[in-house]
Amino acid sequence: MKKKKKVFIDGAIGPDFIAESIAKHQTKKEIGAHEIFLGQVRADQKGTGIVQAIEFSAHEEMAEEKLSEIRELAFDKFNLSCMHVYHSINKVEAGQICFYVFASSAHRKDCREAVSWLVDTIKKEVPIFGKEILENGQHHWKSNTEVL
Amino acid sequence: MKKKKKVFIDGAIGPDFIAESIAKHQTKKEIGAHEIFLGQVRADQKGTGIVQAIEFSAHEEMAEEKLSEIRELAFDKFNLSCMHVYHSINKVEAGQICFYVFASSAHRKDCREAVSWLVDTIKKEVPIFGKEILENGQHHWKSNTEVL
Amino acid sequence: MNIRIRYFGQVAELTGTNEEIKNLDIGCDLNDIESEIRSKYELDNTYYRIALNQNITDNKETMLNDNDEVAFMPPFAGG
Amino acid sequence: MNIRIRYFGQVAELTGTNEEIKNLDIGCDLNDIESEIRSKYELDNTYYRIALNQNITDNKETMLNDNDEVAFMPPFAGG
Repeated sequence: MKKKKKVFIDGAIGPDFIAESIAKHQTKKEIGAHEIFLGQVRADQKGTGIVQAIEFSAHEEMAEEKLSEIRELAFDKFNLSCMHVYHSINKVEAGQICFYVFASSAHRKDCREAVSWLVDTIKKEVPIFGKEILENGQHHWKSNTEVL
Repeated sequence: MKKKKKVFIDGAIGPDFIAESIAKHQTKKEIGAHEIFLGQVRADQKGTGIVQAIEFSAHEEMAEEKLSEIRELAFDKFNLSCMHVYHSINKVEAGQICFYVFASSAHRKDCREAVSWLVDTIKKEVPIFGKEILENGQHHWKSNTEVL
Repeated sequence: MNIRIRYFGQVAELTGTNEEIKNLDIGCDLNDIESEIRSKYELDNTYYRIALNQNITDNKETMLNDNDEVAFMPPFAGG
Repeated sequence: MNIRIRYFGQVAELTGTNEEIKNLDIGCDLNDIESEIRSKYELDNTYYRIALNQNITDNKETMLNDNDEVAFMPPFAGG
């Protein structure tokens, strides 16, 4: 039975939340390197309007199961001390953070490669959906197949 | 005349400082991705003792000049919105953060590659020195030529 | 047998619902249910993949069992 | 001419000082000053590189000028 960790955060991921999770690792004195990726909602032009927010939804049970598999694979592939993944659900305004990947290791190579692999794999394999709300009241469905 | 940015921070780099610098980027709505590297002082075994802290020193003028060149090169090589580099000077305890590299871009590839290149280049080319203070009162001089 | 059908993202927008329960005859496969849903909600021009019990599958000949979950999922957009 | 000599990290520990000013004859090069410092502080088994006016150089035949800065720097350890 795999342990499921909390993944989804209601709304934007705040800088304070990130600071707290960094601070928690200061007791782990075998760690020499942390690598962090943050995804931020871009105010892109989409058709006739500009993105004002993204409303995220997900197949939550499947996403958590998939993330738990991805997490296990990452611990197998890379020599990591810690790994954390958070994604927003519901509305996140442009300029706010919706995706947070954090890995820690003794040396920088492991956490660097892990974060890069985690971000790419999660974008490709985890069932999260995004409705881009435009300023003109219209919307557009975000798709990771458009830009990789 | 190149603009020199503040690089050196007296003592450890606090999680709150990192949170503040993340928060400052939430007005930049063309940013879609932030990549962050944090170097943390490891309580390594060195000879007969365990590292308790590192006392950093630097040729500060040369380091700032070098970092300003590295920063310009990074803006040429990668398509970045922002880039920030901070390094501790003086004493940093094991478990605390001594090195902070932050890059932001529209898409993840640019900031990811930039941070990777920045961290490697700064470790190799910037005149910063580290005296590892061991718990037994002895010390050891850190060298980036030992582990790359 | 009862099959739980779930819709996500743009597909849910087109179906107007997040889920429904269908009562099907034993012996039905994924093809049967997909054809019914495609024509009911006019999904012919919509890109989606199907997950059977939370696993993406392209094998539409898979036989369905009572209480299976069939999810219609548009392109992923996490991150 | 006056040359400012600076020591860093482990080299400063061995010399017991961070910097000193040397008065040298015109025509001296980096070799001259390095030899003097190496023997004065017994640096033969110490790894360092030299920066002349904040640029690392391996060309020890470079002639020195008044007010030049010569820095003895052990391996970098940032990060």
